[in-house]
Amino acid sequence: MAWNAPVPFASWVMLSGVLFSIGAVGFLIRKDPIIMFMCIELMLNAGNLLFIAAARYLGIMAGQVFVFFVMAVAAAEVAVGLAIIVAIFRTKSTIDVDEMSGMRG
Amino acid sequence: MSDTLFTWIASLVKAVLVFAVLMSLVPLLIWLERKVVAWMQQRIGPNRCGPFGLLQPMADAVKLIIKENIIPAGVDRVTYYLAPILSIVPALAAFAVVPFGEPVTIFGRTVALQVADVNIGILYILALSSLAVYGVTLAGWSSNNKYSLLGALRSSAQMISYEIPIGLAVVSVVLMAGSLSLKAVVDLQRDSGYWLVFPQLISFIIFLIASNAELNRPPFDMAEAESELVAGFHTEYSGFRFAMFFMGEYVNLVTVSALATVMFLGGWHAPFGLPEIPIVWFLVKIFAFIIFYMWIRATLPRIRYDLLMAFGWKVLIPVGFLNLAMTAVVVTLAADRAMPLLTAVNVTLAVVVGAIIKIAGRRVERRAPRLAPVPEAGG
Amino acid sequence: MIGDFLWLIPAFPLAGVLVNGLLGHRLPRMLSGTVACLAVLGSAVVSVMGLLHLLQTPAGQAREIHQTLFPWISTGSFQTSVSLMLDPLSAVMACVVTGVGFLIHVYSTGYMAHDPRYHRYFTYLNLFTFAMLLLVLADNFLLMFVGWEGVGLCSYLLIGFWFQKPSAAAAGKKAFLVNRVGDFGFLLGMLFIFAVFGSLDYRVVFDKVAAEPGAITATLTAICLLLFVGATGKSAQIPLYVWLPDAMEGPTPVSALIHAATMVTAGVYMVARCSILFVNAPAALLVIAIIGAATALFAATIGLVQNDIKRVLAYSTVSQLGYMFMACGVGAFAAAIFHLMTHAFFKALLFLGAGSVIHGIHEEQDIRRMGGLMKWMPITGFTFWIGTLAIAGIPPLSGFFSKDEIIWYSLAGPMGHWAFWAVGVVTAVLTAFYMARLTFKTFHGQPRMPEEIRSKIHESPLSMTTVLTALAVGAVFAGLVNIPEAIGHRLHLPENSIAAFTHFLEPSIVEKKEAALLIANAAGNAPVGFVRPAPHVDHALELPLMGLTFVLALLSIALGASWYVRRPGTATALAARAPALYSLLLNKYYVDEIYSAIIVRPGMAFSRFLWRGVDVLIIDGLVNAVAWFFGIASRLFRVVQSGYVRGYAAGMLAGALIVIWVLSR
Amino acid sequence: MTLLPFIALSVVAIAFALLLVLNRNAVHGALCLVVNFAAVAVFFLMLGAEFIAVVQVAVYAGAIMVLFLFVLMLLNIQGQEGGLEQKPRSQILIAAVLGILLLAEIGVLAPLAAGLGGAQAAAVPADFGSPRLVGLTLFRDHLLAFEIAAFILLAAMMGAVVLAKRRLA
Repeated sequence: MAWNAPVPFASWVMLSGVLFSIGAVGFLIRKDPIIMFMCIELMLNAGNLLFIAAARYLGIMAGQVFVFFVMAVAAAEVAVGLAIIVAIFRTKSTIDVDEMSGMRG
Repeated sequence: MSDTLFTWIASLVKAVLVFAVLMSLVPLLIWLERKVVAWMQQRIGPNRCGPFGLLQPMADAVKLIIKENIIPAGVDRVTYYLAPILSIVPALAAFAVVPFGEPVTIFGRTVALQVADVNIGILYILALSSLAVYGVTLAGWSSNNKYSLLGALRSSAQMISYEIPIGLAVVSVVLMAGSLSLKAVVDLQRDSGYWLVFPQLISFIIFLIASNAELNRPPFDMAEAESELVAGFHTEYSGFRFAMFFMGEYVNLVTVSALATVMFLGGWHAPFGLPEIPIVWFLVKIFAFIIFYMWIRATLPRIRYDLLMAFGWKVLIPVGFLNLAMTAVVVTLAADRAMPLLTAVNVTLAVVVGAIIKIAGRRVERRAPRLAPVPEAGG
Repeated sequence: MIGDFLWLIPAFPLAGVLVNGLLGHRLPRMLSGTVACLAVLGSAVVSVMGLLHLLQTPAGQAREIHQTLFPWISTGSFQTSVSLMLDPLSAVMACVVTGVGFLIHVYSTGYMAHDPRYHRYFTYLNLFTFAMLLLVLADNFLLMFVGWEGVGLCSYLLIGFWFQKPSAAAAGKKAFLVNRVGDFGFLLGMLFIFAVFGSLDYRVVFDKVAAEPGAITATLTAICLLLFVGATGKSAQIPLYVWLPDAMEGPTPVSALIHAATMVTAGVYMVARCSILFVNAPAALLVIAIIGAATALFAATIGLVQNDIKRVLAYSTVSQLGYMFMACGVGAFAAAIFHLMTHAFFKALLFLGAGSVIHGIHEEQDIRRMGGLMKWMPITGFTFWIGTLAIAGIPPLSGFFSKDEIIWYSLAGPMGHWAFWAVGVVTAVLTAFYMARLTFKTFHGQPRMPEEIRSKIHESPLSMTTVLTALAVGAVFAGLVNIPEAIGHRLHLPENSIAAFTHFLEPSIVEKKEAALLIANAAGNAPVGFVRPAPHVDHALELPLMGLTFVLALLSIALGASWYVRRPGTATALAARAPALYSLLLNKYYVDEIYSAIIVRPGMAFSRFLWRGVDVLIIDGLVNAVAWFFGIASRLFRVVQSGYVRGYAAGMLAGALIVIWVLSR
Repeated sequence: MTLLPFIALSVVAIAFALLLVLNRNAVHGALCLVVNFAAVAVFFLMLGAEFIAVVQVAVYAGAIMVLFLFVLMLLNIQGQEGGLEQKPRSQILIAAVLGILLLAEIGVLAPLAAGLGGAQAAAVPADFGSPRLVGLTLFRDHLLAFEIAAFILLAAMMGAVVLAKRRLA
């Protein structure tokens, strides 16, 4: 395979899948909610990458617009999520997720 | 020589040239700032080293480079090393899309006087300016010093906040130009005969204020407020790393001035029908801006932090949105007459607001009892 | 070219709203009032320019200016733009709204001078003007609806302007709710129009109807009736008129502007605007005529015995609006608009006069405690008399021409009938009488107010009296634009000055001969057979009938003079002789009580049933049952619910893996 | 879009993603993620999505990650967590099994994606991915979704303000 051969679509799927898997596993093994949050962002990004790749390979703009929306929702999610983490830290003085297992604060 | 190769070489040459010019501007600007501020404060400024003290920055540079590089205990090494670099790179990279002259012909080929004319130039600059915050933030955090951390926190909140008004101001300009390319903005100003500072006066003022905050310059230099935070985010830095923060700051100053010139003052074109001289006019305008920023620094006292945030969110952003809405309406409804219409509206508004501020200020003065004179601070 | 500046008409008041609304509390009073007045003056000037432009357009050319500002909604088959239209009808309306509106703004600067929320008042007033102009100038139903809702909102805000008074707050709420009922009808009508015609643009809809008259009578009748429901709400017709008398809780200039001169005429304007729809649905026209006539008579009788100066005028407004709808109903749309215009002048005059009286004798509104005010307030009294004579139909004041045109067409119009004529005449007589009663009791006879007030009574400031004078001039001369043919021909006036107003309106409104034809055509297809062709009435009758109304009106004024000035006890004695009738009228036929009994109370009872019976027993019971079930179930599943986020995440990922595996097979 | 830069960048992206997961220090983790995002932005450029690429840098790297850093500094928690923590060892086991399964599934399914009709890049106009085209698609075909996104952002903003208010504690 030549180094300047075009990239097949399957490679993009693989790359995106690997990134997603790393994010997912990271979410499962870390205890710091902020890092777990970053893992979610990583997974979202993997999804975005697949969207963009599909948009390019199918020649449809919609994929890029979807990514736009994913970013908007991610921004919203981060804002609220971090605010929640800050609030929890204020009441519990810890942000270990395993400590946050009660149903009430 | 093939076209591709030529383009590559031209780009490389341009990039190196721009880098060299920017880097050599820094000592000049440091000297200029010290001189200008000194004059404004009725002092003389550096005058020992070389003619008019011109060699003073050189001496300072040598001093900084040969000084011992202190790394305090307990710093986070990777980020501590990375921070100065991160503060200078975005500033340099942003300059890549700033056009500084009409395309010229070399060896029968047209070369744009711009490192890269990408059609999303303005967005690119916004993206890079949003990266600039990392330098300050990481420097503050990695130093393991509470003053540095406070400075970094202040600075990251401030820079995120003030990016929004900048974006709003820039988007208004983009609306007028109908393109995200900076070259198109300059062309628009040439073709219409209007410098955008008039139809976009509000944007211009917002840009001036907010960019001052983005640059972390007085009166918005909360990140390094000496009287409160020792020296803020770079308290623990010394030697060449310290110098890099300085360089980043001044390169940023040039970039912002260049951006303001391109977007609002007609870029490299001559005013009032004066003869066009390549690049010279561009430099003149940039220096006008730079000296203006220095003037602000010499004149205005530092503002309180909560007031700074309140001003950004409660004044600049709403006004920016209103201006954006107005521009959008005018551009949509009367595209061909947008320039004169917006000019009329903006200039009228400026006069009215100016008058109101004048009158209100006088009234406040009359009402408020005179405060006892504050004792002079030392130094 | 005026067509490019059409947007200025609504833009001026909007700018006023922005200035006063955003900066008003910082501006000095003088400035905020001046800004509001100038804004309306600006749009008045542009409106008049537009009107002049239309007048100068030769008869052959289209007297219509369109300006599309921007596309508004464009989704699939539904396209609407924000676009304005100036044709004779909307030009007349715009001039009335901005002209009378400007005078009332000026008056308000005096009347509201001491109000603490001065700038907010002017914000609302300008917002109202903006919404009304949008309503009038819109060239599609949707934009009109925006204006329609806008005036409703402003009406609510202004009626409840003194919200610290519970009665004012309640009146505002009532107006809003009653209007909502009407608006719902209008909205349904609009949806129907879109469903049938696939568009909401006037041009498209009207052209489609005009292209094949009589093609879709049944649906059209439904549409027209629904639109009319909207009109009854906004224009205070039976059965939705109840809010208007209560609306007098607002500041008096508001009553004059909104509840006499402009907003309440929106319904009439809308019916006239859609005249082409209505003439193709004669059954709907008949309903309008009947309701209009009934409202006119009904409200006039209530007006006979009310004692609150503004309330009398309010019922008079309802009655006059009834006249206008009767005119629409019999097919004389131009006459309705003509009366709308003259009415705007004299009713605004009367209301502002009443405001001046209230202002002058320190917030007294009961005419039983007035009397003899002519001595103290000569300008107010004089102009009030002009208004009274105008509304009573005394020639050559404006009311005479417009009212007699309606009465004549109620007999001779395409849908005319002697019953309508009789109602018209009786109402005219009643109108003359109660107005005479009001005027005599207020300005003549013995002063009946307490001694200590007498010394403080004063004529109103210049800003108010000037406006009264200006409106009085209008009330005197406005009728001359439409001299009826019977008089015109008798006096040998030049041909182009006779019925000029009607001819001017012809491009916007179905002309009456054509209307007669269309109605007859539609009646042939009508599912219900009660519509008959226009009656044949001899034109020679017109002058004698006019004379009859005039003489009767004069007589009732004289009767008023004798009852309330010469022998002040007569009326009381009369009331004592028929106490049942008197209290029936005084209590406005107990309509509010009836509504309360048949709509509000059952509604409350039904709600209580829903609450106690359905909600508490059935729904809550179900919910509790479900909760009980899950209580049991959760005891089983509690093991899984560990509270460890990462455990859940692992479960989610495992589930996702299974789903992907299943889907990919 | 050739294989060499693709593989080089892929290595960078994957390496920094792994660093994020395995790193002890949250701030370093955030920086790794920024590098990962930058790599993805370059991927976007390679895929002709220049507008999205710039937005990726401005929004993710410039705003979201700065927010993360801000919160990390604000809380400034040190050494509470120790990288791959020991406590529930079973959790790591489960994660490893699930991760491997996920990778396996993707590995099996990815080649099938070629069958979807997009094995090779489609021919696209020169302005594919330009701000103009993104804007047109956004405001013409997805206007409603755009408005809803605006509402979501507004709601999130208000939620964040309410949550972060000191009174809550």
